[in-house]
Amino acid sequence: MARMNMIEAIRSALDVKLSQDPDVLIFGEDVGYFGGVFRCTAGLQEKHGLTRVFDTPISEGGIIGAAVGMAAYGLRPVVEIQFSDYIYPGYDQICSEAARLRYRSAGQFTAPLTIRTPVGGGIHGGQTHSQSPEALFTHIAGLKTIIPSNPYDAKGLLIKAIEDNDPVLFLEPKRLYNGLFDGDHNKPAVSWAGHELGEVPEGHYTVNFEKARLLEQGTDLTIIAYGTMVWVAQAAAKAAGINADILDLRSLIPLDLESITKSVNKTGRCLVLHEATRTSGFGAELIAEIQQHCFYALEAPIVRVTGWDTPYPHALEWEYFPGIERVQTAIQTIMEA
Amino acid sequence: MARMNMIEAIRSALDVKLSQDPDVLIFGEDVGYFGGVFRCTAGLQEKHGLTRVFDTPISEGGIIGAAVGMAAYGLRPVVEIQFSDYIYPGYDQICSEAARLRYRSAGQFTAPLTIRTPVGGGIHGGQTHSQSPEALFTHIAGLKTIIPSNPYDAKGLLIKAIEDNDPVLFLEPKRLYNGLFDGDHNKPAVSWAGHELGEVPEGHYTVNFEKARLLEQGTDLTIIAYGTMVWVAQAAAKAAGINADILDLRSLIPLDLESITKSVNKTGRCLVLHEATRTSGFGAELIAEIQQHCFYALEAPIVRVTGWDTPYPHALEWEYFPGIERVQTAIQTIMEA
Amino acid sequence: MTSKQNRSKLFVPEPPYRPGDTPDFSHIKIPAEHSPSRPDPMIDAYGTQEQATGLIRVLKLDGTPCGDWDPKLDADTLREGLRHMMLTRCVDERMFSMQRQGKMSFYMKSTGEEAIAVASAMALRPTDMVFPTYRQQGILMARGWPLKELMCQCLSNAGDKLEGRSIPVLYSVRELGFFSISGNLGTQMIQAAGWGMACAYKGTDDIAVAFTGEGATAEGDFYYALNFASTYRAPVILNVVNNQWAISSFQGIAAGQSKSFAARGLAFGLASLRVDGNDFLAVYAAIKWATERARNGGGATVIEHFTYRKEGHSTSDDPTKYRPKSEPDVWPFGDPIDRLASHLVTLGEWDKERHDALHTELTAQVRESYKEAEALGTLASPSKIDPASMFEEVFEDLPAHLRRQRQEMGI
Amino acid sequence: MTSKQNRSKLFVPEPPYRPGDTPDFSHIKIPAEHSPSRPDPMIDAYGTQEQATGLIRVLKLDGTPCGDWDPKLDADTLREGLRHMMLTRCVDERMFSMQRQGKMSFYMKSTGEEAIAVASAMALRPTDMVFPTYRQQGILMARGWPLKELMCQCLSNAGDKLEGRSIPVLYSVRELGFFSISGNLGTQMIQAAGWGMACAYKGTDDIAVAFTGEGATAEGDFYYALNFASTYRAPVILNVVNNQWAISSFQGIAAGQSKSFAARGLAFGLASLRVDGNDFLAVYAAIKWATERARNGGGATVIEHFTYRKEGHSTSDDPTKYRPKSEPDVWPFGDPIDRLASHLVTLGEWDKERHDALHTELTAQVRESYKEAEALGTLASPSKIDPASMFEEVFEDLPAHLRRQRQEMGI
Ligand SMILES: Cc1ncc(C[n+]2csc(CCOP(=O)(O)OP(=O)(O)O)c2C)c(N)n1
Ligand SMILES: Cc1ncc(C[n+]2csc(CCOP(=O)(O)OP(=O)(O)O)c2C)c(N)n1
Ligand SMILES: [Mg+2]
Ligand SMILES: [Mg+2]
Repeated sequence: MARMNMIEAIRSALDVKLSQDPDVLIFGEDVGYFGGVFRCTAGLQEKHGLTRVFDTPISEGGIIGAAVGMAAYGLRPVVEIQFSDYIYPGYDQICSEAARLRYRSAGQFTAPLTIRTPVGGGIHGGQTHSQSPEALFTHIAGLKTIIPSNPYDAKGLLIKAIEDNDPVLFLEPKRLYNGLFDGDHNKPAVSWAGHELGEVPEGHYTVNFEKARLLEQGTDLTIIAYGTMVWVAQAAAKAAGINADILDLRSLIPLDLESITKSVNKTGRCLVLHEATRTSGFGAELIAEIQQHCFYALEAPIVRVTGWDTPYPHALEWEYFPGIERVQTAIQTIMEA
Repeated sequence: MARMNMIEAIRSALDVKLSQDPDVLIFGEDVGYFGGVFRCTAGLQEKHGLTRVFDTPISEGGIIGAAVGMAAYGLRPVVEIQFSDYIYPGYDQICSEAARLRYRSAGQFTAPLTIRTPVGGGIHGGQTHSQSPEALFTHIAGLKTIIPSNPYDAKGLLIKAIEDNDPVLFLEPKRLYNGLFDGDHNKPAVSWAGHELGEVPEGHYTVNFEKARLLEQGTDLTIIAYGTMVWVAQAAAKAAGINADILDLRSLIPLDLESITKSVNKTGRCLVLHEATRTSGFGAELIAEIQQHCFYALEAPIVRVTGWDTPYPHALEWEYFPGIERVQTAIQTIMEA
Repeated sequence: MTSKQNRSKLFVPEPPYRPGDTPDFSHIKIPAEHSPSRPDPMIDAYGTQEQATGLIRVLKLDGTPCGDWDPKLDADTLREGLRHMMLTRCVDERMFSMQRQGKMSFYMKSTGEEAIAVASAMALRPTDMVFPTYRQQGILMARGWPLKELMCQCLSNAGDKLEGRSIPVLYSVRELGFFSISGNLGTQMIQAAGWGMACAYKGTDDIAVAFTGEGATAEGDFYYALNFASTYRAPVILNVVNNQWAISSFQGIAAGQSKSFAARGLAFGLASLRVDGNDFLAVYAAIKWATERARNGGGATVIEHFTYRKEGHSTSDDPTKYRPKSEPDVWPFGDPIDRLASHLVTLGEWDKERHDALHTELTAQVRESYKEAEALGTLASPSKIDPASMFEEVFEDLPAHLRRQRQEMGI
Repeated sequence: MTSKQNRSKLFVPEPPYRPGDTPDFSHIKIPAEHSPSRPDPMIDAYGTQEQATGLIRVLKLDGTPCGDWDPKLDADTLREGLRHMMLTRCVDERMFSMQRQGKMSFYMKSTGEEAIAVASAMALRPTDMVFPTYRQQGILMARGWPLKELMCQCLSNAGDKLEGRSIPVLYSVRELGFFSISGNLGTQMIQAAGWGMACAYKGTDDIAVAFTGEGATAEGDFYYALNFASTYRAPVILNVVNNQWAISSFQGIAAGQSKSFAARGLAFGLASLRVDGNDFLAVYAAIKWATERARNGGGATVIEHFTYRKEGHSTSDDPTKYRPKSEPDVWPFGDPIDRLASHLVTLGEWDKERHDALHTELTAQVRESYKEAEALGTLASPSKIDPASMFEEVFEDLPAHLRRQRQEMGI
C-alpha cells in the first residue's frame, strides 16, 4: 500500500481511470502541461497524451457545457474548475443541463460527467478562493455531491464518481490537500503519511456514496461533518473530552440518513458542522431531517457551527473559520442543554 | 383605493418609482414596447420613454451585469428575468458581484438593483417555466430575497426593494398574477378584485421587509409559508378545521424570526411549506432555526410539505404541486403526533 | 456617425415598423444574380469574409437557379424536400388549432422557416447529431419520425415517450440523431461543440449540428461554442436562424450595430456563411459545404440563415401587439415552400395539380395521425401517466430520499 | 488546412516552446515603418478592419517615432509617463520580495505591461471610471494614489481601507475612478458597459474603461459587454491585454484559430484596434482615439494590447514549469520602460544619469512608503482589524441574523 496525500490520491484516481477507460478525458484551466494549480493532474498529460488531458479557455460555462455534450455522446469527461468560487459561470450548464438531461429525455441522453473543484478556506485565499458552495448544488435534483475528507476516500470516491452514470460534483477541501488540518492553524499541517487514511492502494478500488464513515464512536453526542470539518470535529471532541459519534458524510446527495438517525437516536444530541455560510447551508437540511426522524430521542436542540453569513474575509480568516474553539463551545452548550 | 391584480400592482409600483426618481430604469427581455410576457411593464415605455424602459438581448448575465455597473454608478436599475428558470446565466453576476460589491469595496461601491422574476408552477409551464429557486439565493450573503403573496404587498414590497440600497431579488409567484390561487386547480382562479389585499393605493407606499404578515391567527398550529403556498395553507387549514397561525413571510432574507418563534412557542406545532424542491430548500433553514429557538415548546416534529426532489413535470404538474390535500395530511400528522 | 446621442441620452435601437405603420422593406437589397461564390470547403476561414457578410442564394424569386452554390439536386430529391416542408407546415397548423381547442398546453410553429430545418436534415447524414431549437421540427419530418410520436409528445399523453415530463415541442429522439431540446436557450450550442469534440476524439467522421435563434446568440453559451469549436477544431456546424424576431424584440436588439450574425464566427477564425434561409437550395448547399469542411478536418462553420418568423412566437403570443400585421406578407424573401415549388415548376417537374394533391394527401395523413395520437389522451383528459414515473430517471437509480418521497405520495 | 486530424484525433493547440526548447520568435513580424493609419475617430466601425488585425505602433525599437498615431506628447508628459512606469515596476519588485518574506499572502506583478496601464490613465480624464484587472496597478501610480495605501491593502493591515477583506492587489479606490477589482475574471467587462450606459443616460460625457486579460475573454461577460456596448452604443473602452499567457495557458487556448482579439469587436460592429502594448505612445494614442469616439457618441472601442507577461502569473506561480526560462528575454517587442526612455533620449530629453537618479529616487520613495505601511502591521503580525467589522457592509444595515452571529462570536 502506498502513502499518498490527497493530491496524490486524486491524481492516482485519475491515472487509474485514464489507463482503464479510453473514454475518460480530463480538461480544465491549466490542467494540461502544467498539471493544475494544485498539481492534481501533474504528469497525466505527459503519460496519457495531449488529447486526453488538456487546457481549456477560461470559461467555466464552456468547460461544463462541452463536457455535457461529450458525456451525452458517451465519453466520461472529468473536468476541473480551478476554484469552486469560479463555478458560477457554469452553474446553468450544471443545473439546467447536466442535472436534467436524463429526466427530460426519459433516459435517451445522460450526462455522466464529473466536476472536480477545490473548496474551503484556510489558505488565506480571501473571498474568492475559499468558498464552500455545496448547498447551492444539493438543492438541484439530478446531481450528486461528494466531498472526501482524506486520501483514501478521495481516491475511492473519485473513481466511483467517474464510473457513476449521473453527473457528480466532486468537492475537494483544499486545506486537506497536503496534510491533515484540524483547525489549529498555529500548528504545522500533519502529513498524511503518518495517517492510516493516507494509506492508499495503487490500483483500482471504489468507495460507495451511500455510506457515511463513522470516524469515532461515542455515546454522548453525534457530530455530523464533512470535508475539513471532520478533523476539526475530532480535535474539538477530544479537547472537550467528549465521547462522540463522529460521522463523516462523504456524500451529501445521496445522503446516508440511516446512519445519521441511528446515531442521533442513540446519543440524543447532535452537532452539525460546515464551513459554508450558515443560512440555507447544508446543515439546515441535515437538521430538518434529523428533527423529523429523531424528534423523540432529542434531548437538546441541534446546534450548527458554520461559517458566518458574510463573504470569507482575508485578514480575519481564522475569525471566520469555524475552528476548534467554536466547536468546543457548541459541544458544551449541547451537553449542558 | 384602486382594485388591482398582482400584475397591475407591480406595474403601479414601477410606474410610481419611474415617476418619482429619474434614476430608476427598467430593462429586460421583451419588457419595452411589448410590456413583458406577463404584461407587468405594459404601457411603461410609452409613458416614460424608450431610454427608461427597454428591451435587452437574451442574456441574463448581461442584463444583471450591466445593472450592477449602472447601480454602482448611482442609478437604480430594476431588471426583469423572464422566468426565474432562466436566471442561472446571471447567477455569477448576482452572487459574486451584486451581493459582494459593498463588502469588498468597504462601502465605496454598492449595487442597489432589483431583480424581478416570476416563480412557481401551476400554469403547465413544465420543467423550465415553473421553478422556485429562492434557496439558491438565501444562501448568498449580501442579497435580500423577497416574495409577495398578494397585490397590496407586491406593490409595497417592490417600491421598498427599489428604494433599498442593497441588491434585492424580487420573486413573483406567477400563479397569483391574475387571481388568488389556493391550490384547487379545478376551480376557476379567484379574482383579486374581491379580496381585501386586492385593494391597493394608487400612489407611493412601502411594506417593510422585516415583518412577516400574520394572515390567520390560531393556537393549534403555526404554518409558515410564502408566495402561492400562503393561500394553499389557508385553504388546507380551513379544510382541516384547524385553528392555525398562518405566517406569510414576505421576506426570506431578512427573516422575521421573532414572529416565527413567538408563534411556534405559542402553538408548539409547526408546518413549513414551499413549492421548491425539498432538499436544501428554504424550509430546511426555517426548521433549523425553529428547532433551535423553540425546542422546548415543540410538541411534534416540524413537518415540511414541498415540491418533490424532481424537475417540475409537465403532465403531472398537480401531482408535483404541494396542494391542499398534501398540506391537510401533514396537518393531521402534526396534530396527531 | 456624427450624432452625439450619448451626451444627451442612451441609444436604444427600435425596429423600423410598429403596429399602425406601413412596413416597407424596399431598402433591403435582394442580391441579384451572383451571390458570393462558393469557395473550396477547405479554404482558410478568413477567406469567407464575403460569404459571411453577403447573402448566399441559389433560387431567384421566380424559381430559377443561379450561381455556383446550386447543389443540382435531382427532381425526386427536390420533391422530397418539398414534401417534408409541406408536411411540417401542415403539422404546425393542425397542432396550433388543437392547442386553441385546449388539447395541449402550448405549441410553436416554424412557418416560413421550413427550408432551414428540412434542407439541413437532407444535407446531413443520419448519424450526425442535431442540437435543435423548438423551431426545427422539419428535421423530424425529414428524418421520418412518425407523426403520431410527435403529436403524443405535444399531447403529453400515454403515447409520449418522454412521459409527459416536458412541455410540447421539446422533443428528444436519440435514434434519429435529434438531441433532447432544452427549454433554456443557448445551452445546446456549446454542448454540440462538445459532441463534435467527442466525434473527433473517437476518430469518427460524424459531426454535430446546432441551431439557435438570432436572439439567443446573446447568451454566453453561443460564444463558448465559437471559442471551443475554434480552439479544438471541432467538427460542428453552428447555425443561427435569424428570423428577425425574438418574441417581441427585433433582431437589432441582439445584433446591435453589427450587420451579420454569421460574421461572429469570423472573429473566432471560423468559416462563416450567410444564407438566404428561405431558399431551400442555398441552405442545402451551405450545410453540405460545412459538412465537407468539418469531415475533412477543417473544423466548424457558422451559418446565419436569414429568414422571417411569419407567425407568432408561440401559441401564447400575439405578434400584432408589437409589429405590423402586414409585415410577414411584405417581407421580401418570399415563402420557402412556394419558392421550391416554383423551382420545380420551372424544371417542368411540378404543377398545380400535383401540389394540391400532395397538400390533400398530407392533410389527410396529419388528420389520421392526430386521431391516433389523440386516442391516447390529451392534456385535458385525465392523465394516464403513472405518477410514480415522476420520480424515475432523476438519477439512474432511485435514491433513498426519492423513494421516501414517493412513499409519502402514497405510491 | 488539408490535414484530416479530426478523423483521427482531437486537435489541442500547444505553444511553440516549452521548457527545454530554445524559443525563437523570428516568425513574428515586427511591423515596419508604417502601422495601420489613424482614421477619424468617428469612422464607421467596419472601417477599422485593418486597425483590428494589424498592429498599431508609434515607437520603433530604436526609440524613434513613426506614423500618424504619434500623439506628439511634450517631454514633460513623456517623463511623467516614464516615472509612473518605473514607479510601478519598483513597487512590484518591492512587494514581490516582501511577499517572499512572508509579509503578505500574495502579490501580482505587471512587469512588461506598465505602458498599458500608465498610458491609458494618462490619456483618460480623472472622472472616467476604470474597471481594471489585477495587472493595472500602473493606473494607480498615474492617478497618484499614495503608495502607502496600496501597500496597506496588500498587507491587510490597520491602514487597509478595505478592512483586510480582500486578498492583496484587489484594490478599490472610488475617489480615483478605480473600480473595486473582482477576484472573478471577466465580470467587470459588462459592468463597465453598464457604467457607460449610465454615463450616457445621465447625459455626461464621462466614459467607462475596462480591462481584461486575453485569457479571460473566454468568459461570457466579455461578450455580454461587446453586445450591450454595441446595442446601446455605450461610451466604453474594452481593453484586452494580450500578454501571451493566462497562468500556464498560452494565448492560443483562448484565441483558437483566430488571429486577433481586437477583431472580436468588429463582429459586434464595434471599432477595434490592435496595439503594440509595449509602446507607450501607441497605447496613449489608441486610448485617446477611443475616448474621442466615445465622447462624441460613436460608442465603444475594443483595443487589444499586444504584450508579454515577463514574470510569473503571481507569487504562487513558477513560469519555468511551462515555458522556457529565456522566453521573456527573447520576446521581440522590447521593454516598455526602455523603449520610452530611449525615445526621450532620442529627443535629447533624457540620459543615463537622469534615469539612474530617477530610479534611485523611486526606490527610496518605495522603501519609505513601505516602511510606513509596515508599521501598521503585516499579515504575519497579529491583525489589528476589528473582528466585528467582518459583519459590517454585508448589507447597508446589520440585519438581525448577522447581529445574532456577531453575538455568538462573543463581540
Ligand atoms: C435562457 C433563456 N432566456 C429566456 C428564455 C425565454 N424565451 C424563450 S424563446 C425566446 C425568444 C428566442 O428568440 P430567438 O432566439 O430569436 O428564437 P426564435 O424564437 O425567433 O426562433 C425567449 C426570450 C428562455 N427560454 N431561455
Ligand atoms: C472566473 C474565474 N475563473 C478562473 C480564475 C482563476 N484565474 C485567475 S487569473 C487566471 C488567468 C488569467 O489570464 P489572463 O486573463 O490572460 O490575465 P493575465 O493574468 O495574463 O493578466 C485564472 C485562470 C478566476 N480568477 N476567475
Ligand atoms: Mg428569432
Ligand atoms: Mg494573459
